[in-house]
Amino acid sequence: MTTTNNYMELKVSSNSQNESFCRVVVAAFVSRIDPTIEEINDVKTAVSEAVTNSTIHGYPDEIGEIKIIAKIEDDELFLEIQDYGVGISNLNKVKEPLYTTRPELERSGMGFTIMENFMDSVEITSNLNQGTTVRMKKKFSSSIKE
Amino acid sequence: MTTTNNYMELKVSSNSQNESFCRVVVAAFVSRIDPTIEEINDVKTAVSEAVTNSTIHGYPDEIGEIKIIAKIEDDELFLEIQDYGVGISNLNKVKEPLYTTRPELERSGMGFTIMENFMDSVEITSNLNQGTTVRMKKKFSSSIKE
Amino acid sequence: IGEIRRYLRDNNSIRVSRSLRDIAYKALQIRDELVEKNSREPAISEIAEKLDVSEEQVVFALDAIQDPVSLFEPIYH
Ligand SMILES: Nc1ncnc2c1ncn2[C@@H]1O[C@H](COP(=O)(O)OP(=O)(O)O)[C@@H](O)[C@H]1O
Ligand SMILES: Nc1ncnc2c1ncn2[C@@H]1O[C@H](COP(=O)(O)OP(=O)(O)O)[C@@H](O)[C@H]1O
Ligand SMILES: [Mg+2]
Ligand SMILES: [Mg+2]
Repeated sequence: MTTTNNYMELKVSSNSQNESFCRVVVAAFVSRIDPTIEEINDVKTAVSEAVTNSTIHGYPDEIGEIKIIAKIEDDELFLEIQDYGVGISNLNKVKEPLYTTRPELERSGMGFTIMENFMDSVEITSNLNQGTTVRMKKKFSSSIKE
Repeated sequence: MTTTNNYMELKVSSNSQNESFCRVVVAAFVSRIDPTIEEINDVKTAVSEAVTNSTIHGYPDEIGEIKIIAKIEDDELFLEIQDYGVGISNLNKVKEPLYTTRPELERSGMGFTIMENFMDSVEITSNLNQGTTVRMKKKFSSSIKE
Repeated sequence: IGEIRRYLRDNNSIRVSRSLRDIAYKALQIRDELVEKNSREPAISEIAEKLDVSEEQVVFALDAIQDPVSLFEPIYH
């Protein structure tokens, strides 16, 4: 636990019902800096994409745990979405638009492209059979209300 | 992590801004069993009381960590709100209406009474200087829809 | 995506706090209508369906306009 007051950590299971839950939890957390609708929709979209990835790619055959950490420092949001699933073997390819390993699920291969568009930065770390962590940052136009 | 899909765990710091955040998170979680607004408000009130207690009584002089676990089994909600603060010395008294150790903060002493009224059961365990855990249950009438 | 974002930006520079209040007031209005129609409290899903947002979103919005604690503890904040 960091010393900042603007910190939260959430653990949920990787079922699809928890995608919309995670999205709202992060939105509720971010609402303390009263962002614009556009800003909050950007964040919600990025969370959805990352949590969906953990759910369907990270845990293709089982239900596993997903951890979300969110932190606000001044007007910047730090987001970390982590799973303990299968991991990514070809890390250098996954950010390419249209790249997907699950075309049969009608995945668009646009998840990371969307995250990169809606957030200021997206960093992926992954280890085979240990899991994947996506770290994202976004600066908000708004300042923390006093 | 339990095997049930309907499980969540949240950690936040004990600042007053996080009280309303915890309330929304639990309410959003509970929304999957499709409660009425009234049922949601009962749960929110109970969460607020417990989290407020951890914030002002559990950590009177510092910011500490508060952990919330929520689980849904069939139509029953299990809630656990835990802090690692000062603990309660006179556990047999705290549920008495109007009992408060902080009258100077204009506390009403009605927190546990409210929790007991709005939830089906409230259990407190506490150890001095180790912290306090409040466990609550509530059955939902939901499934009112045909 | 750039185009989508530009489109969104034109419409979405309002603060979330305001839009949440709008959703919440609509939700309460729908609830009243449903109570009248069915003579019982509606479930969150019935309200969410009419508003075309998720159940969680309805709950989040409603929280923005009410503070249950303040009913009992008007002093502490
Ligand atoms: N959490 C994850 N665990 C394992 N593999 C992942 C994870 N997230 C992404 N991937 C891999 O990266 C690819 C690209 O992801 P993305 O851009 O979201 O496209 P899509 O999800 O549509 O396939 C996925 O097809 C998958 O192979
Ligand atoms: N998490 C906690 N840690 C330490 N003491 C607590 C905690 N929760 C409750 N208490 C004790 O129980 C008393 C009664 O709590 P409550 O019924 O909520 O009334 P109030 O908060 O208005 O004092 C408090 O005054 C405090 O002494
Ligand atoms: Mg994807
Ligand atoms: Mg109290």
